[in-house]
This record gives sequence, structure tokens and C-alpha cells, in this order.
Amino acid sequence: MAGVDLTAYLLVGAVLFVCGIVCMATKRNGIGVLMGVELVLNGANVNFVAFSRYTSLGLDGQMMSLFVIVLAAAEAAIALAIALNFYNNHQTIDVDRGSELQG
Amino acid sequence: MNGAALFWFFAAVTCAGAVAVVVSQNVVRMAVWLIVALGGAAGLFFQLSADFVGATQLLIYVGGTIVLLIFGVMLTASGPYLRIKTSPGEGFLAAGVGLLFVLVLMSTVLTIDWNAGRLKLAGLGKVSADAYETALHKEGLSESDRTLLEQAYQPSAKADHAAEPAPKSGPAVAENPEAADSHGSAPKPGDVHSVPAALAYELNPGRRLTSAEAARLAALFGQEKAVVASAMPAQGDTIRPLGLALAGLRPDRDLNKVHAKAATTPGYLLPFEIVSVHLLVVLIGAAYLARTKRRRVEAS
Amino acid sequence: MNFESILTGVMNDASWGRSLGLFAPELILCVSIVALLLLRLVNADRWLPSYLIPLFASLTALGIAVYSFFQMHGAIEGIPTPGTTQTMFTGLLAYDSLTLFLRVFLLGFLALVVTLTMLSGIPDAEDGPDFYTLLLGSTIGMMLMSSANHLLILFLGIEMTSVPSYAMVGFLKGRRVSSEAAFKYVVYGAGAAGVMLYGISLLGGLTGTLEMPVLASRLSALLGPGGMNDPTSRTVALAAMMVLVGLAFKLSVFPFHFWCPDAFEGAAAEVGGYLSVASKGAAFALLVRFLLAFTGGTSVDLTSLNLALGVGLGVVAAATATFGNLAAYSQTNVKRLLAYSTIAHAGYMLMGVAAMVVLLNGPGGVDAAAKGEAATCIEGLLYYLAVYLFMNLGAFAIVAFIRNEIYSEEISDYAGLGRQVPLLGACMMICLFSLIGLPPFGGFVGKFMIFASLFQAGKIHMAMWVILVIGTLNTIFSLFYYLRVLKVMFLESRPEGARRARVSFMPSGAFVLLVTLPLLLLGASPLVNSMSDAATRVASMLVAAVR
Amino acid sequence: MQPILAAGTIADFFRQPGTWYQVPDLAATLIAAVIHATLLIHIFALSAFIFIWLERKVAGRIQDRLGPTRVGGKFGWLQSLADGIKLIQKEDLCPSAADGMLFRVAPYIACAASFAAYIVLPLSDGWVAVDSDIALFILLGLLSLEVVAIVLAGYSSGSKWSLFGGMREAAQMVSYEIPLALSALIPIVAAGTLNLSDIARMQSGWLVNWLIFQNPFTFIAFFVYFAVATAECKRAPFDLAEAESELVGGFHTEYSGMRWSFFFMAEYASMLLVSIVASILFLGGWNTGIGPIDGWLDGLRASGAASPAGWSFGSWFANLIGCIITLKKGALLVFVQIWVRWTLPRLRIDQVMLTCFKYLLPICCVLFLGAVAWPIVLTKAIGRPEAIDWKKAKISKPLGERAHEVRVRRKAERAADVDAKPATPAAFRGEPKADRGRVASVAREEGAVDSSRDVAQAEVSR
Repeated sequence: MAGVDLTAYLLVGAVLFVCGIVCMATKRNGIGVLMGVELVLNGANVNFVAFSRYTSLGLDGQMMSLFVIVLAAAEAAIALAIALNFYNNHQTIDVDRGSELQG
Repeated sequence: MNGAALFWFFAAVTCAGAVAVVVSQNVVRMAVWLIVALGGAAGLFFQLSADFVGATQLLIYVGGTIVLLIFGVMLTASGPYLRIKTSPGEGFLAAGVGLLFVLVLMSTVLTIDWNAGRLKLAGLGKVSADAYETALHKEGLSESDRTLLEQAYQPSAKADHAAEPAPKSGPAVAENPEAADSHGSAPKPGDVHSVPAALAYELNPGRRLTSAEAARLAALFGQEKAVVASAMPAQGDTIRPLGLALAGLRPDRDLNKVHAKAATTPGYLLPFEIVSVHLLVVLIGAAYLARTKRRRVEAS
Repeated sequence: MNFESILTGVMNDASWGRSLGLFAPELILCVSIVALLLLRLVNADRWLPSYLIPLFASLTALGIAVYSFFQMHGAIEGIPTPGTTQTMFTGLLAYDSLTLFLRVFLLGFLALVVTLTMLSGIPDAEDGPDFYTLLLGSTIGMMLMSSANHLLILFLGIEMTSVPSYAMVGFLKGRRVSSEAAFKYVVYGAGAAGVMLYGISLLGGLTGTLEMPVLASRLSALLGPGGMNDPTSRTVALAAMMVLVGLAFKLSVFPFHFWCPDAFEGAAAEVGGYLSVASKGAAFALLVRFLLAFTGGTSVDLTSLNLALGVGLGVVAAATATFGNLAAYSQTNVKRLLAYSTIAHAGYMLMGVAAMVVLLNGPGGVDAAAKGEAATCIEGLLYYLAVYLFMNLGAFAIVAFIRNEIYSEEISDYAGLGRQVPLLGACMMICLFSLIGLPPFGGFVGKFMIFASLFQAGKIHMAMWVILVIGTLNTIFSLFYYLRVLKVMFLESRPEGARRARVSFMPSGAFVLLVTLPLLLLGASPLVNSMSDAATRVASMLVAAVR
Repeated sequence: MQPILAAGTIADFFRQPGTWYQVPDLAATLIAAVIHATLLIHIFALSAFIFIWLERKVAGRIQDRLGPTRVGGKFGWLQSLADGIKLIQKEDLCPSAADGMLFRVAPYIACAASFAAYIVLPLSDGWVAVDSDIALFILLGLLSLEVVAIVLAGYSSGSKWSLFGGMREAAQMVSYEIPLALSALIPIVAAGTLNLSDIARMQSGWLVNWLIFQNPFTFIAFFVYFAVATAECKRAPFDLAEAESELVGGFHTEYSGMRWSFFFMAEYASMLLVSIVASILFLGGWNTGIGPIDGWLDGLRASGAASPAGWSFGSWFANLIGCIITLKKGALLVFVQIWVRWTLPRLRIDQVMLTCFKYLLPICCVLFLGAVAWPIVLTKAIGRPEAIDWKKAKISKPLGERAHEVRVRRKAERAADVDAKPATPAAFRGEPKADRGRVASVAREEGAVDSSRDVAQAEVSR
């Protein structure tokens, strides 16, 4: 695989990570923020799998990414349930709109 | 060549999807771009010959988690097409934050010479003069190998490490299981300190090594295995290795070493089982939150 | 060596004697989760109160944990040897004194919380099984956190702890504040976990391993003498920082504290008490383990990096304590006030951890003296945690019982309650005095130990003395807002027409008394010595394992 | 046997140095990809073409009508073509309330998802685009993407009927994926591999070798799988997403013309896909079920593999027959699906979910446990893992033995592949293809060949 080395994959991981962080920082829609989280997790996953191929991390990296995928699914399930609950109570999903807790 | 082309294709898809998620103003479109980004990442996993992870990504992430997210969007959309307006100020702020992160990552992760790191972990970050000379004057050494050796290593400039307590540096190298077990012409732990500091050779930080060069150097010092420790099958087929790794057997490492150090080779049976308990708890919690409160019979 | 013998070796590792038996308390909790689910299948939840199973499970598990704790510490007299550290499940979990200490801590606390919820009735009979499932699941995660020996378990433990606790915060789903608190908590929590995972990926990639005990030696081999000019050093620093961000979020440390007041105010007081104590304890254990994994390498570069890390942690700790105390001053809601006080206390405890890192990375290297001093830091931390369990749970329990009577959690509504329910008032006074750190109570001893270790650390780095001064000033400052609550409770009279609070002695008053009494015992009785002795043993065993 | 149609081989053909048709690496890969895609698209499109006609014909007969009779002769053969031409001519409408981009892109996603799953589907021994070790897993993963298209179509149409359809579909498909994967896992438990080619190879021989007859659990699992697969393809009686009598047309209410027909092509293609998978997992794949014939065909294939070129006309012919058999089996199952559609009434959405979670899922779990326990219990009880001693009856060999043969053969192939990798395949250099001959001979020995090194040793010792 000429020309493609670990750094190239890490670059993709970094782009995913940065996009995720920016997404989390700017989106006010709660589900939008969660999508940012998914991007960040995927950035880490790309790193893990790339490391598993190119460094002595070996299969540990792939194992880790498998667990991350599963844990992300669990987290999304709870987050969605909470978001629906929030929507039922507030009729909005805007994170900033919830303003009863402040101080 | 094909690999490179496919890599750039998938990388472009992934990055474009990720950027589009950020730029997009409509939540459902964000979800679509997220699918594109994650699908591209799955392609990258296949490229990295992690086919099981790639398929899992498709099945659970793209086919499950994202569908769940879209589901959530649809259930919570107040208007027909929910738009999130970002003010220009916020946009600039976000761009600034993003740029800052990119710069940080550029100055750290992306500038590392990973191949030199692998050599260092294999105990080849600093080699004794003896070992270096032996490698350099090996019979039948090709011209390119010689140039590589000369460029990759430089005489150790720092003299102060001789003052460092000697027994400490030994275990640090010997700790590395790969390095410790190869008794080839590798530098023995004591070597570094048995010679005067100036006569040791260390990796030249100015010369970035490619993967092939790192492997070649390791081979010249008789530690090929340590650097190419990850013997992932080139064509994927990771299901059996992964299954074995679950029990703590590591086909990507030397099988004979596994048993002797069973305690230090992590198997993933426990996380696998405990995650199932976690999923059960999470499902019960999510079901509780999502259903309407049951009213007691007496109350009505 | 053939395949079969290797397989046998691996399977032996998971056998009852080596792993499963040692994992028994966690297994009991897992089984009780399944039992809670299955009982609903046969409609047993109609006639069987749902708190029975978790109560029984936590008490059984606590019994086992206490037994094994004494077993381990009975076996060794005097100075423990490093070889006594054991691992479970192919090295994924550490089985050492800290694991056992935290097990006793968490399971004892779980039993108390289950009793509290049983008395205050916050999950009603319908929702009981759901609530206790989440509670048990979260506790399993905390126990994993406290025994993590592998970066995967670190992440897994944090996720297993947080995800059920998001749901617990939002458990009162009809209430607007509750759902809002849960929503904010989950959004920020998920983000922090993502950042932490990225840091873990970098660490794993750099060192080629995810096992925490070998991190230090691998990093030593990796780091050059270039200092921060070397991109590898910068990346290690970045990765460590990212992982610490995740932990700091769980600890609600200064820049990542914002979820804490919202979550505590929105959640039921019982859940707030649970989260404030249990997740703090587990996260501190994890933090200590993670930082110890970094310590002990031979590279000068790593040591200087660690020293900077320690001082940085100290600065963050000071900022956290100051911020928590300042913000608590203007609160009108008791739960919110306690949340800020939680933040401040996280700051104090973090000071102890910072002192430990500084002491272990001094110019003298990791010698016996440094280890002894570092052990004192951990001892202080553990003592503080033990005391904190009782004082915080006591305060939250009183808030919960009073809420059941007057349906309010505003400080102004507490006027005159001290005279109306003298028992709760007195207990509240003890808890708050202990939280301040006044002498006859347990809080004083813990705080004193931590400040003492800060003083020791100051000899290595001057900044620690500054932090010590800030910590002391904070203690004085915190006096004001805690006393304000007491002033309202005791000096103001109950307004006309306000709801009358009636809290009977049995069982609520007895429970509060049960939780508050240890504060006196841990502050001024021979128990101080035995507790501190136990903490010392745990700490010295933990530190002895550092190379 | 080298996969003759595998992308690697065609790409290698165009990569040979010194020939007039040599092209750069990337171009060779692209050409190979295009050839494969073209071949697969034919199956994809033609199946829709035929099944739409079949559906109308079967529906007509069941309802006591004739169905299409005019276009293209007596049986209305070309009815689908006429339909297609009509659909192409139709105006491509996009409602003003719709989210244009998503509305337009959704049908393509549906099509691409079900087409992509064909990548790993073997039609005959070696006739597979990507011969993956986790073929079934990838296939399920790709198939699960179709739901995204349906949800998007439902949402972006800007119509409440579509939205209802989309939501129902999302709930239904995501739920049914669980029993689908579980029921597909039951023959996997017996076979011990996820590689579809290997699974089919194991079933060569008499009918009793088919996995459906392996044990009682796989027998029940076949019917469960079929029911779940029907639901996964949103076919009646599970076609809640389009339920025309209540939701007008569900998620595709607003679609017209070609975009509308894309959804149908995707539907029919995935019907065929799950049917072929069923035939491979349970019904012997490309094997006829008659011992001597299968033996003869396998021999032909092996002779092709042993020949210098790596293939012969005989092996190609055997594979063609295999391909036809696979498709026939798939088509038969599709016919049953059509038959069911016009026989059974539609369920309500709550009944659909009830069926999934309260019946199918527990049944699958029980079957899974049973399939795992069956060989263990039998071994304890009667000393062999199968109820009938096929060896004594001189009909067949136990599955374990067949699986071992397949594994040995696969290992030898891999070893040869690794050996041949650095250079251009010998087949195109005009040299005798030592690797391939060796593979066949080693495979025949059934010895314990463990790695490429052992293969080489076996060669030397001979």
C-alpha cells in the first residue's frame, strides 16, 4: 500500500474528531450534539483500527473498537430515551431552551 | 496502488461526510451525512483488513444506532423540517475552535515518527556501539541498507545519561515482552551502559522512517518480529483471531509466549460478558424512560 | 506446546479460584439484576417489594467484600510486599487492597442508599425494579472502575457507571427539571467520554499496549530527551490530558463541573446523594490508578511531564474548590448548594491526588521515602472518601426526608425546621460541620491529612504550598454558606401556615442517626486510628507496586 | 480452487506485464470491478424483471384470473418490460413539501444497499465477488442499510402517510433483524463458519447432507428464517410500511416513475437475496442433493483447479450448473413468498411487533440453545454428534468430517494464494501452475496441513 501509512489514517481520525468537537460545540439540537459525539467516537475508532494494523497494539485495537461500537449503541439508546422524555416535557429539543436549571 | 486509491476515496468520503455533518443546518440531513461518514469509516476498516470491525460498524452503527437517531429526530421534530440556524458569530467561533484543535493535533499526533516509536519500543531507540558496528559491517550488506543505517542513527550526543542509575534503564527495555524474548544480536540491556555514552547510537530525530525502513532496520538488528508484531492477515479474515483473542489467545503475537505470560496477555471474555449485563441495564432504563407512566389502578 | 494446553491455561485463569471467586461481589450484583428482571416475568413484583433483592444482594456482597478485605490484610503484618498485588481475568482487573477497600466502600454505600430509597419511597412500587436495576448496573460499573487495570476497563467502567446514572437522573420523568437535568447530563457526559476515548486511543497507539501496569515502562522507552519539542512527548501530554478530561468530568472538576448542579437539582435527592459519593469514590480510585500507571518510568522526560501534571492537577483542584465554594454562596436550593459543595470537596480530594503525583515524581525518584509520603496522600484521600460517604449521604438523606414532608427543597422553606424536627436538625448540623471540616468531626481529620500531604509536596514544588493556602482559605470561606443553612433552620422561626414537618424516629430518624454517628466516631474516637490504619495499609500496598 | 470470477483474478489478467492489454494497476482493478458489477447487476435487474411478471401471474391465478396475457406472447412474458418503459416515460415528481435532496436520493440508497449485499453472495463454487470469511455477517450488515432509505423516503416526502410508513418500517426492520441474525446463526452453529462458500461446500452429497436435515433445530430454524426474511423484505403479510388500504402506499406514496420502481427493484432483489441465502444455509446451495451427481460436479471443478490454467471448460460448466441450481432454489423460495402474499391477510403493526418479540425471538433463542446442546448431548448419549450414523448407512459422512475437508481445502488455497502473491499468477505467465496442482493434491490427502510451510514440506516429501 504505497503512499498510505499510519499517519494518513490518523489524519482521517483527527478530522472526524475535530468535526465531532465542533459539532458538539455549535449544535443546539440535542440530537445534533449526539451526532457530534458519534463522530468523536468514530475518530477514536479509526485510530484504534489503524494502530491495530500498523503498531504492536495488534488485535487489542480491533477489540477495543468493537466494544466502543457496542457501548456507543447503548449510550445512544439511553440518550434517545432521555431526549424523547425532554421533548415530551418541554416541546423542544433545543439544549439551550432548557432554562429552568440555572445559577 | 489500488489500496492507496481506495484509501483516498474512503478517506475523502469520510471527511466530507464529517464536515457536512457540521455544516448542515437540517437535523435529518446531518444524520444522512453521518451515515456517509460512518460508512466511509467502515470502508477504511475494510482497507485496514479489519473486516469484522467494518461489518460490525455497518450492522450496528449505521444500521442500528443511526436509525435510532433518525427515529429520535422524527419523533422530536417540531416543524416539518427542523432547521437549526447558527449565527455568523457562532460559525466563526466554531471555525476557530476547530482550527485550534486541528493545529494542536497537527503539532502532536500527525508529526510523530511512529516507525521510530516502534523501533524504540523494540529496544532499538538506542543501540550500543557494538551492535551498531556489527550491523553496519555485516557481510553482504547492500548499499541502500548501509545508507539507511547511517542516516537513521547518529552517535548519541547526550553524555548525561551515563550518570543515570544503571539498573533502571535495564528493566525498561527488558519490560518490553517482544524485546526481552529475542536473544539475537539485539542490544542486551546492560550494553547501553557498559560502553561510554558517546559511543552509543540513537535514532536520528531528523530522519523520518517509513514502515519498510523501520522493518528493515529491525531485521538488520535481528529483531524483525518486534517491529512487525502486528501480523494481521492481509486479506482480513480476522474472525478467528478475534475469537481467540476473546479468550486471551493472541495469534498476532507469538503463541508460545502466551502461555508463559498468561497473566499479562489480556483476554476479553470478561468485558464481553459484562457488556451484556450493561446492555440489559441500559435497555431496561431506556424502556422505562420511553414508556408512559403506568397509572395505578387505585388512582383512577 | 500445543493449542490445547494453551487453551487450558487460559481457561484456568478464569477459573473460580483465580478470577471468578474473587469477582463474587460483582457477580452477585449481576445475578440480582437478572433476578429483578425475571421476577417481573412471573408477576412477583406485585407482592414482593422490589427493594428486597438489591438490599439482600448488596448486604451479601458487602459481607464477602469485608471478609476478603480482612483476609488480605490479616495475612500481611507490617510492611506489605509488592508481590501481593494480584490480577483477575487475564490481567484486566487488579485485585489489590484498593479494589477491596473500594468494594467495601461502594457496597456499604449501596446498602445504605437502598435503605434510604426504601424509607423515602422515591421509586414507587411500580418503578422499583427499573430503578434498582439501574442502581445495581451503575454500581457494577463503579466497581469495575475501581479495579481497572486495563484501558478498556477504564472506558468500559466509566460508561457502565455513567449511562445508567443518566437514566437515574431523569428517573422522575414527568418532572420538567428532571428531564432537563438528565438531558444536559447525557449530552455533556457522552461528549466527555468521546474525548477520553480519543486520548485512550492515542495512548494505546503510542505504547502498543492497553495494559496500565506497563504504560510507564513503555513510555520511558519511547520518550526522548527533547522535552516538549519532541512530538511524542506532546502527544503523551495531550493523550493524558484527554483521558483526564473524562475523569475530571466524572469528578465534576472545575472546567467540567457545569453538569453537576443541574443534574443534582433535577434528580431526586437520593440519586444526588448516590452520584455525589459513589461515582466520586470510584472515579478517584480510577484516577489514582491511572496516574500511578504513569509513574515509575525511568525517563527523566516522563518524570518532568508527570511533575507538571501533578502541579497542573493541584492548580485545577484549587480552582475547583474555590469555584465550588464561591458559587455555593448564592444558592437558594439545598440540593444545588450541596452540588456546589460536592464540587468543592472534589477539589479538596484532588489536592491529595496532586500531592501524590508531585511526591512520586520528585528529584529523588521513587525511593522508599517518596513512597511513604505518597502513601500518606492516598491514605488521606481514602479517609476523606470514607468520611465524605457519611456526611454527604446524611445531608442528602435529610433533604429527602424533609422533602417528603414539606414538598420543598428551597433553603427559605427550611425556616424553623431545626426546632420542629430536632433530630434531623441536629444531624444536619453535624453533617454540615463535618463538611466544613470543624475539629470534632470526621471531616476535619480527612482534610487535615490531605493538607498535611500538600505541605510535604510543597517541599518538592513550591506551588503546592500556594495550593495549600488556597485550600485553607476555602475552608474558612465555606463556613459561611453552610452556616447560612443552619441559621435558617435554627434561628428563624417557622412561618405561619407552613407545612408542619413530622419525621418519626423509626425508621427515618434512626437511619439519619445511623449515617451521622460515624462522623463523630471517625472524628473523635479510637475508630480514627483503626480507620487510618486500614487506609495506610491500602495506600502503602498500592504504592509499593510502583516500580 | 481459485475464485475464477474473483476481482483479484480479472485484475491480475489485465495487470500482466508485457501484454498488449496491460493497463495500470488502478485501471485493472476498476475494469475488474466494472465487469463484476455488470454481471451482478444482471442478476439484480433480471430477477426483478422476472419476479414482477411472476407476481402478477401468480396473483392472477390465485385470484382466478389469467394475469398478463398479451405483451410478448401467450404468457405475457414481456409485461415487465412494458411496465418498465411506461415507468421511464412517467414524469419525475417531487412534492413541494418534500426535502428535495433526500427525496431524490432515497431510492438509490435502497437499491445500492440491497445490491451491495450481493458482493459476498456465492452463486456457485468460487463464483463470488468477494469470498469473505464473514460473508454472512457482512451480508446482514449491508442488508440492514436498506431501512435507512425507507426511513428517509418516508420522512422527506413531506406527507403523513409516508411518515407513518417510514416509522413503521424502521420499527419493523430493526426489530426483525434480531431474529433474522439469530435464525441464520443456527445452521452456522452446526457448520462452524460464516463463510457462505464453505457452508455450501459442506452440503455436497446426498440430500441428508443439507443443513436443514442436520438436526431438528435447523429444520425448524429454516421456517423461522423464512418467515423473518419475508418480514425483513417487508413482504406481505408483514408489508405494514406500504399497507395501501390504510396508508395509501406508505413510504412510497409520493414517488412516481423510475424512482418508484427503484424501490421495487430493491425489494425484489432483496427477496431473491434472502432466498439464496436460505438455500445456501439450509438447502445445500449449488448442490443437487443427489450424491453421484454432486460427486461428479465436484470432480469436474477439482479437475479445473488442478489444470495448469486454473480452470477448464469442465469446471466452468460445473459451476454454471451450480449457479443455475442456486438461482432455481432461490426462485422457488421467492415463488413461495409471492404465494404467501396473495394468500394471507396483512397483520396489524402491533401484531407484527408481537410476533417478533414474543414469539420469533424466544423461538430463535430456544433453537439456538438447542442447536448448541444437540451435538453435546448426543455425544454423551450415543457417542456421536449426529442422530443417524450416516457412515454406517454408507450414504454420507458426518458433518464434522465434511467441515474438516472443506477447512483443509481452504487452508491449502490460502497457502497457495500467499505463495503466489508476490509474482504475477503463474497461470498468465504460461508456466505450469504448480500451486494449483499442489492445492488439489494436498486437499485430496486430507492430511493435517497447518500452514504454508507444511504445504511446502508435503510437496518436498513427495
